[in-house]
Amino acid sequence: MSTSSVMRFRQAIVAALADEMRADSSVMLFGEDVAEAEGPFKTSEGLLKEFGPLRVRDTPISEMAFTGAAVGAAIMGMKPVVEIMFMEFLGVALDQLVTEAAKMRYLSNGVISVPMVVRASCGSGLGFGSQHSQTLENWVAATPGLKVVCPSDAQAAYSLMRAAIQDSDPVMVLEPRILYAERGTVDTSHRIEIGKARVLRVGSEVTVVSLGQMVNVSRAAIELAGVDAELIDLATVVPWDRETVLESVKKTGRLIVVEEAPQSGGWGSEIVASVTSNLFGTLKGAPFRITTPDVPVPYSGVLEAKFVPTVEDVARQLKESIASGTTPKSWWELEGLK
Amino acid sequence: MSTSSVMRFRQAIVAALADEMRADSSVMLFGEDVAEAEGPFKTSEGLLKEFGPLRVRDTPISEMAFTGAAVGAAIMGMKPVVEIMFMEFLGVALDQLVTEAAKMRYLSNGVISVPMVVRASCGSGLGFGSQHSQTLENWVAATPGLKVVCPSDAQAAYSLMRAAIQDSDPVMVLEPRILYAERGTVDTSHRIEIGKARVLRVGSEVTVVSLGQMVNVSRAAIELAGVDAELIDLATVVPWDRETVLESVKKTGRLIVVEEAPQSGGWGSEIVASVTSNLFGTLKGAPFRITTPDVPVPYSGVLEAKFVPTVEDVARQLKESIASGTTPKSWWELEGLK
Amino acid sequence: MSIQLKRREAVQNDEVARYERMIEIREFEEQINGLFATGAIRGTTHLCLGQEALAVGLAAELRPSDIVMATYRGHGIALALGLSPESVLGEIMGKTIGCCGGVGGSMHLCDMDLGLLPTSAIVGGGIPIAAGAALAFQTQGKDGVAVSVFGDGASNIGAFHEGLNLAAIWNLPVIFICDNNIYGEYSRINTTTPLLDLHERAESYKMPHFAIDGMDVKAVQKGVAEAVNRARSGGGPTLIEAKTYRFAGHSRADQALYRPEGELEMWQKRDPIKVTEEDLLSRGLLTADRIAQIKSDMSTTIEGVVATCQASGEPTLASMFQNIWTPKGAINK
Amino acid sequence: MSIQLKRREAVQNDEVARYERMIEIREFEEQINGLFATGAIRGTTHLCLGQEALAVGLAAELRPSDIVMATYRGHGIALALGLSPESVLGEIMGKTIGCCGGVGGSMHLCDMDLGLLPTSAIVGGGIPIAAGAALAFQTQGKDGVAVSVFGDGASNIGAFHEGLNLAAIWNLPVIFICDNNIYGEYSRINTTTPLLDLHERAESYKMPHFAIDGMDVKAVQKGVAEAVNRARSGGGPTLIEAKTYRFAGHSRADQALYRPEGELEMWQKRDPIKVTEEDLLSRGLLTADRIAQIKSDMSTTIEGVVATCQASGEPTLASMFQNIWTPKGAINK
Ligand SMILES: Cc1ncc(C[n+]2csc(CCOP(=O)(O)OP(=O)(O)O)c2C)c(N)n1
Ligand SMILES: Cc1ncc(C[n+]2csc(CCOP(=O)(O)OP(=O)(O)O)c2C)c(N)n1
Ligand SMILES: [Mg+2]
Ligand SMILES: [Mg+2]
Repeated sequence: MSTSSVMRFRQAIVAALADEMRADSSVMLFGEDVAEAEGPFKTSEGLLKEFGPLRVRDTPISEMAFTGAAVGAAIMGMKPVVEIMFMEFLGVALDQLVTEAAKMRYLSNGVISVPMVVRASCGSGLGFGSQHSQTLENWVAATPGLKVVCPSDAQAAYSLMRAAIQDSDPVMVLEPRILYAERGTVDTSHRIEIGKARVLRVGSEVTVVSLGQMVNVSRAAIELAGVDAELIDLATVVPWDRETVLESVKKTGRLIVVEEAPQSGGWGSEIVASVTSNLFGTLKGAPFRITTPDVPVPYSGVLEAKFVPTVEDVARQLKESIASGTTPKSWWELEGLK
Repeated sequence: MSTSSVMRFRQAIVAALADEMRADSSVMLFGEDVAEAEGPFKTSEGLLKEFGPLRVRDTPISEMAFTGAAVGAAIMGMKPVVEIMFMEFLGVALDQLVTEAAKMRYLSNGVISVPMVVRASCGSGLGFGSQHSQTLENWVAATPGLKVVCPSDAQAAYSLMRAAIQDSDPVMVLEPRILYAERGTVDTSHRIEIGKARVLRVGSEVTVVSLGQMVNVSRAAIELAGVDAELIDLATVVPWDRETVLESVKKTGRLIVVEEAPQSGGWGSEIVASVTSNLFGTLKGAPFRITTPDVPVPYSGVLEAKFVPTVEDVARQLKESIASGTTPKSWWELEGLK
Repeated sequence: MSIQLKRREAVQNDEVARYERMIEIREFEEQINGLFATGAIRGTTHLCLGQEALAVGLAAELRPSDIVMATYRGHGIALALGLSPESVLGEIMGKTIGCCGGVGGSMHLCDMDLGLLPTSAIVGGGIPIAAGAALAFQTQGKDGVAVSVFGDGASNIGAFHEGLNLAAIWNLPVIFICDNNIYGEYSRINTTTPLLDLHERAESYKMPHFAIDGMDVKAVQKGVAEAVNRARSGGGPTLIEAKTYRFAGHSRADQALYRPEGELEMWQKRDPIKVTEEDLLSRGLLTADRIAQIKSDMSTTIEGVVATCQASGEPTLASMFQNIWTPKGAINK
Repeated sequence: MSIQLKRREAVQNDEVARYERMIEIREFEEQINGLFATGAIRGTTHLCLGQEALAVGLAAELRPSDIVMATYRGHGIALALGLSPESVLGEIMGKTIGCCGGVGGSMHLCDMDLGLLPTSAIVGGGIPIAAGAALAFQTQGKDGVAVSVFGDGASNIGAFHEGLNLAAIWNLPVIFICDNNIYGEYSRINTTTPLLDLHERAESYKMPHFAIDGMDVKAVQKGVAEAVNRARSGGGPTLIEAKTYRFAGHSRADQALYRPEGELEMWQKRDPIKVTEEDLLSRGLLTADRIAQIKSDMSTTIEGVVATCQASGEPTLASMFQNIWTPKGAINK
């Protein structure tokens, strides 16, 4: 049965959690204020009430302990979902995810699986300042044994969350905080496989690969620029969908990655590097990334609005690059900053 | 006065620490077993004796506490050097480096500097298994406010350590553990600036960019392949030396990054992506990376020897790529693995 | 002497000034909510309503050369230490007049001249940093004292445990102040740890410890003074638990509906401002008229501060790119 | 029943078998040093010489369906739980016969049929994981018990603090065993924390706690049994501090020259093997002849194990690429 309805991104997360918890009694949720308070971002509304205090738990402020507890519980047959309120807080718990969870299967000769999910809100745009606004995919990216996904709309939030919970391996779900309030249509029967990118717009002139909150920006920029771009929401950062991206770039001959990550080394570097290595001879123009500048996320609203790639700036770079075949200057280079 | 002598990589570190401690009474060292025991890898031999227990201290097993203590001490006028015995242990302390230290200057309107150094041994090759053998540059790489260096020989170990201590900002020094015992000539008057790559071999056919223990492998591979390669030891991962690398690739038209990092997303992705974006039109062949496979570091000696790029395999890929202009297959693709 | 340092001296020297500063903080925090409504403040902010005595009592016992590492709930401490209301509110509003030029925000207040490190938005993150500041004092042979202020919730995080143990084994001149307002976000303390008298955790490190009445500025001063004396004279660290209460919610959106009935009202009976008023009245240091005057003056002052901050400029794009790296030769002025 | 489960049953049911297992561990660990010299073992390894009683006493009181999370110093616990010496030594030698097929190594031993999670090489890393295993038991309504074994040094790391508090507030069926052998690497406990009786740290979480004589297998059993009973019957966690001593250095290279004179000799007087021998002799369960026989038999056995492991194959390149992701539908068999 397919049911479509309009809901907010955060409600899609609630719905996915609830549907998985109904379907599988081993699914449980814990984290700071996820139970009684129903989540600092209201991403667990109604769950304590429906599933009770054994399966929906508030934790102390102890990210290391509860992330580690998820590892142990997952090994022993549960499917724990834990919430890291802001991605930065993984900085006090990273060990459990990267050095323990991701290696358990390897270190047990294939006997153990760790079907846990770590959810974390991330990204900028809401005035939370430099310690609460980063995207930190790099912390978890190059980790064999760990999967990383990042939804860009309510549908992806729903479908990727379900896929993450159903997955037998540890999965990190990055939730762009600024999207929580966005509405979208969610078809609960629609599945998105982990490792599959979403082609959101078919086009012939250039392939735009994007992720998270940058997907909307990219879409609007493509409209504004009036170019016939193919828009790909990468959706899964690890393992990313080489096939879909390569096929698209084979067709368009051009690649632009639009990302909310520092210019020096975000996830998009890997996409650009890999595509170039593979399709070098067939490219029509320089592949490049549109990123944030190499600065901490500023608090001021004026600055933060400019910090992430804007629709106007992405549109400019789209047009310029198609016209010239070379990499356009960033806005801060144009402004002579840095 | 220039003094050259042959010493081991780890002795070069000791020498650099000692010379800085003599030159500047605000330099201090702490970490697990660095004082009485003179360092688990003997990288602080003689320092307690010479500089006393106020400046050279053993810590409890508390990476978060002592890394954070370095932040506070650095702000208040000391120049602390802390040792993270194995890079993985930063997984329990990353917060202090990335989210606190790197942002202090920004968050104090430029009043505060944090002249601290975090040393960490890293990498594979010694049979320490999957939780003690990783290179994890990504954890610290895309962090505005933080510098990251990685010496590849005794000279670099000496010079980069001095530069790191003298630097007014937080610097992470990645020490390839397998190099500790290697000997090299150290000229104590030789300076290596942070942010400057080292051109170790001048060549015209291809630019090979490498780091850490892969530098020796690359050098030997270039010999074996008999190609006229320019060998660049990147030395600083953040901020990496765009100028030197771009100049070299402009000349050779080809770029190969040889790195000890997973295929999906090591520091080399950033090099390949950035060079391609900038020099697209001038490249003669596909730029690409030679990496480790996307697997946890295996313990078995037989497997570990094959895990990091070998001289033979790098030589093969060098020759193939120059001949074909395309990206050669990795050894595991050739063997039909994965 | 700067205005800021004069403001600091006032709370160090004069108990009426301390009372006035508490009023200032109260008035300041109450303005914040209104400013959210108008959209003048974005992001989030954490008020210290009801916890004014802790901020002021602490500032009274420290020298400007001592170091305080506080948290996102730091407006009161910043004001108590002497930062001007303009520099605090300006920062909260993201304006150039702010202590961080508007790039830091409400959770990151700083003034090194007054000994305030950039407040940390990471729970427990400041604990090891304060220990490190104390380490610098100790190594340099200075008699400075470092203070780390954090919440009850923070006492459950690893950095607390590691930081206290490190301070204990190194005998560092640092004071750990656990501001136990019974809540960490929306969770009451009894749901997150079985131990309610958090100062007892110091036993794990053989560290001196005690609880103080955080609603009484004099009790705060007395407790802090004891710990400061110990630290300054080489006696090492102390864990102080200040029993306080958060009169507002955790952060701006929070209505604090999770509080048991009557709890707020019970604590409001011990409102730190009331406690001090009664004391000063009873000792004839204030009159009811003077109190009314102070309050209405302060109200006017803070309204002026709001106006000043509203008139202050937005940061330039260039300021986003500044202060990431230290210019050569410009270290720790 | 598998040979491994029989080996486990033996230590559960028979005190002479427990003695024999202690001899096995002793003999096994002593072989390791020799194998390093020949180059048959690379990397590092952490012996548990002197700590055999803790391993065996623990295994005796647990069911195979209970869960143990131990550390890099895990050979003895693995053998005590029932892993075959071949699977342990094979792993240490990186051979296919090893419990992890040779890709794990000395610090990562595992056998889920016997309740041994992959031992962790991160100090304190296993503590929250054990709490999580207990969380699974609790949520599933099972009466399983999880055990975390870690060192004195580990009690200074954040994960210890967080893990114990979480277990306490959730009343989890988990036992925390702090193997206090007085050293963390080359540092004596008194240089890294002011508290020497580490079990007292449980007070910070209102958790039951006590110390046991870790050199006496019967004392270990008694203590573990008490905690197991509490956990299994819903009484929640316990912190046990086992007072032990590490007869060898921290890891292979370490000569342990930092030990105060006479300390080793003092503890050797309470060598767990001697303690048990005396007990069993005094109670007529063993004779001097039988002891000599057991020891010489074990020596032969372990020599055979070495030969078997040496003859075992090296892992194939393909095995490096296996067991990273779970094949579809193959979860937690
Ligand atoms: C490591 C970390 N985890 C979680 C948070 C989110 N968070 C911010 S404030 C807070 C509550 C802290 O409570 P407490 O320590 O009692 O301080 P209070 O807010 O009551 O002053 C939480 C959970 C954080 N900032 N950092
Ligand atoms: C987080 C972390 N820090 C440091 C280390 C390095 N290390 C390995 S064992 C060890 C000593 C641990 O001492 P203790 O907990 O007493 O256990 P023991 O070795 O005595 O059994 C240290 C510091 C580590 N593995 N993990
Ligand atoms: Mg609180
Ligand atoms: Mg120990």
